[in-house]
Amino acid sequence: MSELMSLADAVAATVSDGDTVAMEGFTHLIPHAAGHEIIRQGRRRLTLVRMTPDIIYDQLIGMGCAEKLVFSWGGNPGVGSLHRLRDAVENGWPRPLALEEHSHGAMANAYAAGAAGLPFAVLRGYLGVDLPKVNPNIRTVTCPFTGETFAAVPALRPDTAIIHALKADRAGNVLIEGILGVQKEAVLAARRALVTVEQIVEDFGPRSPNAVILPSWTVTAVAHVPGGAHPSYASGYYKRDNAFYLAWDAIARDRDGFIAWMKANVLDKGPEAFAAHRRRLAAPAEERS
Amino acid sequence: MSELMSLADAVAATVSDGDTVAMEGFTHLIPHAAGHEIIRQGRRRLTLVRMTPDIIYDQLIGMGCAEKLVFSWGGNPGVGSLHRLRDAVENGWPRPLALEEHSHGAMANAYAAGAAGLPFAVLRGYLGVDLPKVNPNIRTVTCPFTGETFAAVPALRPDTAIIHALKADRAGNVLIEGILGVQKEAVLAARRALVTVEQIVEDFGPRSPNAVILPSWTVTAVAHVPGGAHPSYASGYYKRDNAFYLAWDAIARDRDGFIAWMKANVLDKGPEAFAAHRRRLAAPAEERS
Amino acid sequence: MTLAYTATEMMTAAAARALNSRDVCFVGIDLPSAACNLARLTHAPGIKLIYESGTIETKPNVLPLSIGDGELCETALTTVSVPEMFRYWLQGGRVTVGFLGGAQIDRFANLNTIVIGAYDKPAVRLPGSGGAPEIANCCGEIFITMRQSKRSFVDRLDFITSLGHGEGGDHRARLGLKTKGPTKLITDLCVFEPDPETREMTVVSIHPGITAEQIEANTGWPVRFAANLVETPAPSDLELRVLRDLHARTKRAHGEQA
Amino acid sequence: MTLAYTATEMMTAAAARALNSRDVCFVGIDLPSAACNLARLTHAPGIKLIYESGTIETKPNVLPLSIGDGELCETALTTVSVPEMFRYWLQGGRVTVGFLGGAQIDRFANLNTIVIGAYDKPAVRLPGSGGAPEIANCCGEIFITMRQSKRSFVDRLDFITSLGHGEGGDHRARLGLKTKGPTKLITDLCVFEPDPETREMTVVSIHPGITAEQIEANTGWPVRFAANLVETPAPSDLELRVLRDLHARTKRAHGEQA
Repeated sequence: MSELMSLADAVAATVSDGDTVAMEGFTHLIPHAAGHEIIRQGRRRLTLVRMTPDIIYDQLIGMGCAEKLVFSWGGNPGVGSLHRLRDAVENGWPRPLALEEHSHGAMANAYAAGAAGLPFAVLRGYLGVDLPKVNPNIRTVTCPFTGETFAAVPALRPDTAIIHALKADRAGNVLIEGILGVQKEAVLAARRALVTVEQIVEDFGPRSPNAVILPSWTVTAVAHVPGGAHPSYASGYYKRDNAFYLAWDAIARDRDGFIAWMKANVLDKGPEAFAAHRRRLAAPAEERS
Repeated sequence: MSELMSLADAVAATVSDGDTVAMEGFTHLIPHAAGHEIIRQGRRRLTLVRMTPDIIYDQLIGMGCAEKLVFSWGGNPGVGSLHRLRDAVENGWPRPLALEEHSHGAMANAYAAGAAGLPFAVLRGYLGVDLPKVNPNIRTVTCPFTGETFAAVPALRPDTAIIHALKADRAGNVLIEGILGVQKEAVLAARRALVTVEQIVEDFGPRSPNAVILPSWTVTAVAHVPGGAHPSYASGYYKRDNAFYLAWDAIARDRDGFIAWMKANVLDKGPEAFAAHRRRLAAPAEERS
Repeated sequence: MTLAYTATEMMTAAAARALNSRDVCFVGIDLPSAACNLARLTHAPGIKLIYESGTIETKPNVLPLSIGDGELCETALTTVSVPEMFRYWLQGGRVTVGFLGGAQIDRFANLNTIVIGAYDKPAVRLPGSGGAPEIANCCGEIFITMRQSKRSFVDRLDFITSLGHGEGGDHRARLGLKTKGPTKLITDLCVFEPDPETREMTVVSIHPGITAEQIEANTGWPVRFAANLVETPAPSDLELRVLRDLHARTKRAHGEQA
Repeated sequence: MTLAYTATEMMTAAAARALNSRDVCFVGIDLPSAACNLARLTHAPGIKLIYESGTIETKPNVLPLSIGDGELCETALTTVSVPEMFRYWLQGGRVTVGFLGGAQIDRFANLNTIVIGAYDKPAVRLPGSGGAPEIANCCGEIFITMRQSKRSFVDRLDFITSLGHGEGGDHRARLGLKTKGPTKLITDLCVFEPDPETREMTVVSIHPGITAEQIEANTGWPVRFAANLVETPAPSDLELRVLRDLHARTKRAHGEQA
């Protein structure tokens, strides 16, 4: 059964040095506040897993929290490169970063396999390309009926999955809505799960009988962090901070500027800072949610 | 793009002698009206696929439409045996019925594999049991990472999938809600799909952004058949006819009684007969739908 | 005073008592459904009930007549597709207790729900396996509820539909299974549990008024009795009241079919 | 009179014209998104747009800045999970046209979006593959949109991220693929299509005011020109008005980031 905790307690309870941590959210609901807390707690030697490492992992990598990245697309969406990620890969600063690189389809299938209790995922892909030459975790299986060969990748089974969701109820159940990404699979594939939420409600109330809900017994810790996805967005709560994604390019471009920004905006701040972003970018509730 | 047709035209357009046909609906939304229409059109040599062949397939088998059954549980839920299915298997009446027998997990995974464009499904199951000894389509694959062995079954790729749903809109999209079963996977795994619906609406209107919807371009034909799931139920429209499930045991017990009932209630009737069942068993709209 | 009760009520109460609030149960209809809801309405209010139709954390007010009654969906936390149920929830290892039963059982709690006689020339064709093979493989442990008779408690199964303890001993482990398999077999006469070594199902508790002779007379193999044999406590007045109210509500909702 | 237009508008219009109302498109952001929505708002109102964030049949009123903008979900028929998107919709063979681009392309339309230089000692580390490997394998056909330069149109890729026509000829078929692969390469200068035999990308249409010399000067391999070479029709006033209105709406909605 999930426990409602402060973000600091929740991260302390679920993330340790050397853990494999998957922080998911596909453009929508990226758990930035939890990423900041991991940085404040000074975690080290993490293996970071994420389909689309963007600003959240640029920050963790630039602050030296990670030793390995498992991913399928690393960039600042619509803007350009992640300078901290590139500095780590190209120059080993602040420390070398090992890469395990897949395609989106492989990552999505690997989370689904982890959630389904299988050690591997099978997919139609990787034909005629070079990734299998540089990633020994891309192998093949043969269909026992047709003899066709398919790509196989190991299931993702992170020590901890971290996601941001719209609502949790008093019982500790979590509701995800809108762009779902791989968050449900990441939580079900992980040993421990931390969920930050925009809102705690008494009860989810009237909803689709097929609403995407993570029962409290699949979640370790829930933390109430309004605005916790900023600069990503939370459908019906606040908009994506597109200006910040653009600004990040300059902030992260050189090491000193990056460190100074992280000190002022992460190390010297707490999760409550995110509430201001939510107010600033507040969106009208969506018709359909 | 799906076309709105009469049930007779829709069945004529999607089901031919010798086809492999999957009629799905897990207790909820079983497409009985479409089954009756297939019987009226005198289809033969069908391979019938269904996780839980119950009354709908007892009728098709008893009327001689089928030469093979692919299934995982065949009975009258909560009542007992399917007498027509047993008569075909035990005595070859009205004709022999070949069985390809799986578990629920294997069937569900086989539909999902078909929907996902894979020729086989992998699952953890069938360990230490006899089904693999009598079903050559239960084989194994070895995980290329752990060396563990898993069961593999062929994907289900029916010629035609037939389901009953709550609503279609004018554009031919189909909404499924409540107990979903394997209907979405069956439709996406099939070459052709026929959907009977309780209601045609202008637009689905306000709904969850993650509502379970089959786009019109995944469906071949839509037929408006109010009550078309009877004696199964349609959430928010009418209740399950539990009395009929009990009555079926006596109706189907002997061959003559069965034939007489089928003539009076199926051969000499049309889809409009189902509307009366819907009125009789009308349920108050569900709070949450 | 203590109310009189039926053998079915004794079975149901004995099964309910084996559950607790931390359990996530994969429930079948009929007796397992009654037992799980009895537990939920008495000593295990936190128990999570899952039915294979995809309903998660359902709290039915009346017992379902089918595995997919609307009541299960309407009172559930949420309802997922059947492929997701089997992949993420059952195979994903989220279920602590699964309930099974069958037409035949052997001393190692292997079950047959497929055929009496030869598979290709059946004397009696049974419904089939449903989800039993993967339930038996994937749930943390299995509770079996069956009425005893020599016809159903047999020396040798005609067909193995779901794995219990196989040939006994470490057979499950040798097959690579980490789950416990059948830990309780609850009948109308007694409760069996697997012997720690041989894994043969052994009588550990006899229901009030039942004799060892009756049990032997209704079992198709030489029955082993545990050294520390006890009497199953009779259903309490509370258990009987709650169970009978549940059945009464169910009858009112479903009419005579219930 | 005909409006003046930019090279980007020419590329966008040329890509839009290649789409029709029966297409189901797997759309990327930027130019492909503009082209697909231009087609939807002009000659292909029935076109179905899918973004990898899970949005199905989305009809955005403004262009998304990211693959997962709220606008895409709010205007979609429905939104599914990312694993379902890749399993049932892309791998399931439901997509007729996928759009790709990259940092490098070769004459057989293989693409590189992973690294310049050696993989383990990169000169430039690029973002990675995203869904490109399976998009290139699973979509009915692929349209590629890229600006031409010797830096990006290279004789030999540093790394093959997604398969075009491989080494040419029947290479895709030999790999067991039934999909067509890249059938159009639309640049700021011209349109390439694969040669029926060799599958080498061949110039079939040159944009107004562009010369063969300019194309050769910006291509890292000896360019082949089709026998029946034509001039690409300039963007029509309608295409330009609709496209500019779309960009104007997008700017109003997103401010200067658009």
